[in-house]
Amino acid sequence: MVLHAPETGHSTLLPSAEPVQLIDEHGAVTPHADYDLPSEAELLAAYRALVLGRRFDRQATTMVKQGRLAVYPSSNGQEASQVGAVLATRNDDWLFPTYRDCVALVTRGVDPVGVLTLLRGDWHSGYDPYEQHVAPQCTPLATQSLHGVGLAHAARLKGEDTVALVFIGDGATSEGDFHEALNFAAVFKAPVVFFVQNNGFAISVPLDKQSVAPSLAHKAIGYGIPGKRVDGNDVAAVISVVSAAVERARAGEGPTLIEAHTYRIDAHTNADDATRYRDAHDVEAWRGKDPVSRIDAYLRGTGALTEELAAGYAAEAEAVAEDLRRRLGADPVTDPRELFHHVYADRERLADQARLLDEELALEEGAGQ
Amino acid sequence: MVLHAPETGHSTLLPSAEPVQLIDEHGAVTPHADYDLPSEAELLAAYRALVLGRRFDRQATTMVKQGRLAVYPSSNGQEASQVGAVLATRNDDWLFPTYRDCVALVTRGVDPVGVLTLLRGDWHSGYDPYEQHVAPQCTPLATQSLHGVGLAHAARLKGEDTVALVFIGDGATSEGDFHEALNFAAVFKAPVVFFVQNNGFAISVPLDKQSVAPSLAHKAIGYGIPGKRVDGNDVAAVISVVSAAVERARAGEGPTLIEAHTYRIDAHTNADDATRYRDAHDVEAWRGKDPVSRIDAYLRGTGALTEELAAGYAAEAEAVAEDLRRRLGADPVTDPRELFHHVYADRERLADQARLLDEELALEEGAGQ
Amino acid sequence: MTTLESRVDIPEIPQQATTYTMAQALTAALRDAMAADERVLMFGEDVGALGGVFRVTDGLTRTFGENRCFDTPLAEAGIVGMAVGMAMNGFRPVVEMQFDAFAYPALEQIISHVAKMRNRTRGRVGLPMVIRVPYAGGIGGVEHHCDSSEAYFAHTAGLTVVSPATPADAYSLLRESIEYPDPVIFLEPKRLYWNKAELQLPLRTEPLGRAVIRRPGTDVTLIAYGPTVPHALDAAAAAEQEGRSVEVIDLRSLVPFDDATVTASVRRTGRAVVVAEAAGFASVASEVVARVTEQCFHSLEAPVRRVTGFDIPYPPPKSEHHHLPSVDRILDVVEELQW
Amino acid sequence: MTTLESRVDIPEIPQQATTYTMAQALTAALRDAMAADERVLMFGEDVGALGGVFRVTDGLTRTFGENRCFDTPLAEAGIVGMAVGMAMNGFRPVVEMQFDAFAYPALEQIISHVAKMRNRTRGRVGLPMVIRVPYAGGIGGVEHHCDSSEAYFAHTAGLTVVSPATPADAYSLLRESIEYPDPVIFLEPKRLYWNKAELQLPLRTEPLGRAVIRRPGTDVTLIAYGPTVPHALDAAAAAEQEGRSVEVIDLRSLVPFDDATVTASVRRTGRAVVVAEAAGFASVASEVVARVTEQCFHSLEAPVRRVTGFDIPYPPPKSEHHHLPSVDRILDVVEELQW
Ligand SMILES: Cc1ncc(C[n+]2csc(CCOP(=O)(O)OP(=O)(O)O)c2C)c(N)n1
Ligand SMILES: Cc1ncc(C[n+]2csc(CCOP(=O)(O)OP(=O)(O)O)c2C)c(N)n1
Ligand SMILES: [Mg+2]
Ligand SMILES: [Mg+2]
Repeated sequence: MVLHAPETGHSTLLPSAEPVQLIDEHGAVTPHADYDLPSEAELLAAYRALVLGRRFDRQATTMVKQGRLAVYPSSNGQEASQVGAVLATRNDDWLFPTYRDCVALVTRGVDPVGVLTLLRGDWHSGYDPYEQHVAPQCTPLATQSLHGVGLAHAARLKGEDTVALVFIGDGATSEGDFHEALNFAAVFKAPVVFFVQNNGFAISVPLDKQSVAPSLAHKAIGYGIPGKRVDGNDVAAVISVVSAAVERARAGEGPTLIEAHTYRIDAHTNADDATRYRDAHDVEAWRGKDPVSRIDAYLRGTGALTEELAAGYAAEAEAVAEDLRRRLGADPVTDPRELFHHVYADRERLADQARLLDEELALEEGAGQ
Repeated sequence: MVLHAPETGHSTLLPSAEPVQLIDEHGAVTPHADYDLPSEAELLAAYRALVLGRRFDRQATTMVKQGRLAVYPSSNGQEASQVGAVLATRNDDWLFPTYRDCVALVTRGVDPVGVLTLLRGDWHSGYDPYEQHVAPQCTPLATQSLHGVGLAHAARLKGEDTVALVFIGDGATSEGDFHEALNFAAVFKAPVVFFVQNNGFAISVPLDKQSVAPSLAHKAIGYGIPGKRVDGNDVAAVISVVSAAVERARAGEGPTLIEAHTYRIDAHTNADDATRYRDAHDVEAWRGKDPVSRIDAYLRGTGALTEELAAGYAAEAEAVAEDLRRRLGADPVTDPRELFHHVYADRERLADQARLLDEELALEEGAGQ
Repeated sequence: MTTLESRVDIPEIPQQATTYTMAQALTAALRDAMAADERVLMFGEDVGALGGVFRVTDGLTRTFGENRCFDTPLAEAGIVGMAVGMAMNGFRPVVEMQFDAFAYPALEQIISHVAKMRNRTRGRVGLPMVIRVPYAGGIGGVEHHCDSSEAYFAHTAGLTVVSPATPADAYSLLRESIEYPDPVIFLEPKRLYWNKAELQLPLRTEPLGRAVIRRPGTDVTLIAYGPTVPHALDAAAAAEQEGRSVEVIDLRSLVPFDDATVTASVRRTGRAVVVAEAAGFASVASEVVARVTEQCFHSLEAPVRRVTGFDIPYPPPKSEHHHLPSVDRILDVVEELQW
Repeated sequence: MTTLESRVDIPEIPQQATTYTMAQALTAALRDAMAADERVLMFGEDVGALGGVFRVTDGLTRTFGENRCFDTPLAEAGIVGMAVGMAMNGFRPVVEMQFDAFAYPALEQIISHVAKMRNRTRGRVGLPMVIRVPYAGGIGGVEHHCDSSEAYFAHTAGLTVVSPATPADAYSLLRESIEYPDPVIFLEPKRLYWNKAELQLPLRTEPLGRAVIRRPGTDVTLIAYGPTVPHALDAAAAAEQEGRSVEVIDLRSLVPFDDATVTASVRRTGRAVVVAEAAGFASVASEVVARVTEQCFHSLEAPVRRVTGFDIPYPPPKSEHHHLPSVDRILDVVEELQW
């Protein structure tokens, strides 16, 4: 029987039975055969990013309650996944985030107000994707995973060693586009890392109604690529596992699928009522696995995190929050004429319709004077 | 780490390293630990269906050359897959075929002219799906797999033990709908068997440009369902492997993904030029694995297939061909007014437009007299 | 246990008139339809425990069980494709697409199968199913949550496309859509979900396929549907102040299109303006202009005009009011009708 | 090896006039575009070794290598989504959807991303890409191979939609589409693939966005595009026999729409008929009727009429001629224009 697909070495494509963990929920090191603990400097940087990310997230949550944002999907509980994954990339690697990944973007260095522009509602995206190499946050689920594949394959054709890091949720793995993206990436050996934040829910739908696979990472072998599982609340493990996948991609060895096991502590968004579909006990259990406190405990234990350093990070975080309050608190200045500016490169194409709005605005302004 | 998906027993979801084979290309039995050889009666029935199916396929191929069909996608080389899969089902199990599966339909007992109506071009489908429990042959790739899941889940809700057998090609496994169908079937534990005829090509695209997975059956574990591989040119193995999956589904244990390794001997359709993308040598190699000759050899070896029986089947096959020549050779009678009859249950809805055509036809008929 | 036997007996007795929002009227319609016919099922994303992001399916799983109202994995083609198979096998599925733009992954299933199954099978397989789509804007939603997608469906032969503008019609049209022998795209104007009316349920309004004159008038006909009906009515009221008698038609059903009602009105008034929220190009509004003009040409005092969304992607929340047809914009166009 | 450096030097020198079918003209356009700009890539199903089921990509892989013209796995959303990412990263991808109906799996990517990327990103990310779609019928194709899908695209703000009717336009419009800064849906009328013309390549015809008068006339304007242009011309020739002077406009570009050319013509002739193969309801033809009427109302002697496909799924091969706009049907409608 002649087969068309390679037959060998595929047992290495299956994920481990347990997610990789390097630091447990109490801050103790849990050594792993395949993955080293990141350096102290890396972990300190991760700690700082977690503190900043969490403060950012809390501030955004406050501001959506104040009506300053149209909607906010919180990252609370998922900060280690987002921070760890971003810190595993180079700044010229591309991120393909969803609406949920605001902390990832802040970690990459996108201006927090730019990150929240979509959710404030003055424009669909608030930053230049080429500046920090971050695609616009994506709402239609799983669609961005294909863009990541295309961008990564393009980089390879250009001889660049850029990697694309695709963020996606557990629910979105059910969409057809996710399947097509994994397969295209595998066939083209595109330098992509698919990073699934399995936070247990797609809005109200729990994972066991989404998939009955042994794990989401088990999907990888169906595309001939490695699947990995990581404790998504352990920033050290996330950095290590994602770094290995990114370097593998960079070296031309193709894509990896990573499932980060984490939990969304808040409701889906401020508009959601999570009590309808989940138990307060579950949330409490996950609070015990908090992604910030364990690395805090670990770094204080090694002595790397001094009171002084911690205070410095806290102050930085307060500054981020303060800046958000100020800049996001101000009403955005929008120009309705801009509605016609970016539909086509050639603005003349909508000139007639733009004129109608112009006339109305002129009348209004006239009336206002 | 609390996980949401079941953790146990998933190694049984992976397919075997080699496709299941029960009779080799020379007609010798190759015993298998997990699968028994079907009974002699079953194998004789399979042999008969293969002979009929092949004759049907050859006749259709002739008739497309004569311009009696608009197009014909041949099953030549894949008869054992189609015949074996159908014979593994009960007559009230539903088939969800593609354009390629004409031999499967003939085996189920659909009138051969009904099977070819789509390809002759007098209507989109030529048989009543409810009569033989066969969905209309499907052209948009992979879409029918979801219909199979829905029908099967519906049967289960009604308390019926019907199973849906979804036919699909290797190429079509790349479509998003295939992924969604596998996942829905798995989550709902729907009684579906997904039967992939991996014939090595999607038109001109070889499998290694379609997937780099160890095998297509390896996709199953990503949905938490068993994946199986079978020698698709060995009708005995196909019957055994599909039967086991059908019975598993019937017993309420959920779906199975089966990959049948086979080969399309003819071009994609009569309109295709296969010399552009594959080697004559490869075709020759596969001719050596012919699905009919091996079971012929085996049954003659056991003495079950006598000259007399063989002659009887051959005569039956000639009768099928003769009937096709006669009925398909006649020009179909079509009524253009029918274009408006089935768009909606309420024919009044298109009455105005139908009237326009009526008037034209009346004029033509008037002119014709 | 089989669903088809587990009929839940919720008697359909007329109740006291009660205040219903449009969303609640839809819930009531689903509940009554499921009680009346055990073949009716409801499924989609978050329609079970959560009751839908707009709470339209609230309580259905509790009342009818997990087999009759259930959550699916997150995949719209999957939801619609599964509904096709269930409809083939005797059920009458109602599925929810969570928001307008999230029905797009299902477009292949809708265009190539839902719309065509009866025709492909020469009348042998009908698909009684309803695809509910909360659509259009005006609620401050971010991108992909406010699309007016009706043109894609209305252009596709084989589909029936309706959109209620009142709680009563929401109830009645949904009941009728569920009973309809062919697939119905049921477009729910999100913005009107919280509009209220006193209803005595069950009720039936005019049949599917019929347009309704919501306000009679003699000078000009405003033709609206779904989210723009209230605007048209407001514009008519404002115009009255200025001495214009404006007739307002609520189409209710885009496909089939009620030519008789629309044409009779425009022949009487001699002027017409179509008001729709979708981008105007190659839209349902274009169709209305085209067919009204074809049929009423010699009665027209002025060209039939359109007030629609601009030909741009739906704007961000802070700017949507500049895009949406407003009362002023309608009045301006009415004034331009060469009086 | 990097693609962007591996520029293939095929000089673009004017050649002797040669006979080209439309399909060959498209191949030449792709070849010349790939030679001229190393950022141009071609990919899709069967476009490599096979050269496409219509042979439009014949020889491209041979000439430019596997990195510049390649087969993908069989998934249309995948193809289009991948093209989005490649366009974001400096390439100018051209992708082929094998047949009209097989672009439907990509509709979500097209509507939610391809059409909107520039706008979503406030002008920062443009997507110079072309989606080639062989479309429409008349070739005896079975179901799903003959759809006229232009309305779905034309209604979607952010897309540019063109369709050539001659080999020269096929070449020129495709070159221009590839050079265009925004995504273009390039609709190729399958039926005209084998139509021939003498061409001296490279050539450029009228710019994208411009409609062209293919035959001047004074009594009535026929407005057609893509597959119906030859019918309109045949009808015009036949009408001449009967003393009617018929002007024929080939739209070439559906979006943007060339109001100036169309309006000037209809103002002159006072009568117009739109001829299109797609189902008429909420179609591009509806739009043409609507805007011509809006803009030419007082010049019109009769309502603008449509000759389109019926509002039915595309018929089986043996019946398609009853569905397609025929010369007779066009002439009948012309006769009804209240002369
Ligand atoms: C194609 C599509 N369908 C539906 C939605 C509506 N929706 C937004 S978020 C969401 C749940 C996503 O769950 P998951 O992928 O697990 O991500 P999470 O929100 O948990 O981060 C849904 C259904 C959407 N955005 N896109
Ligand atoms: C959605 C869709 N895309 C493209 C096509 C065109 N097409 C028809 S058959 C085919 C190849 C299918 O290959 P495979 O699934 O392996 O089945 P096989 O023909 O080999 O039996 C293609 C691309 C289609 N029918 N549907
Ligand atoms: Mg989730
Ligand atoms: Mg194949």
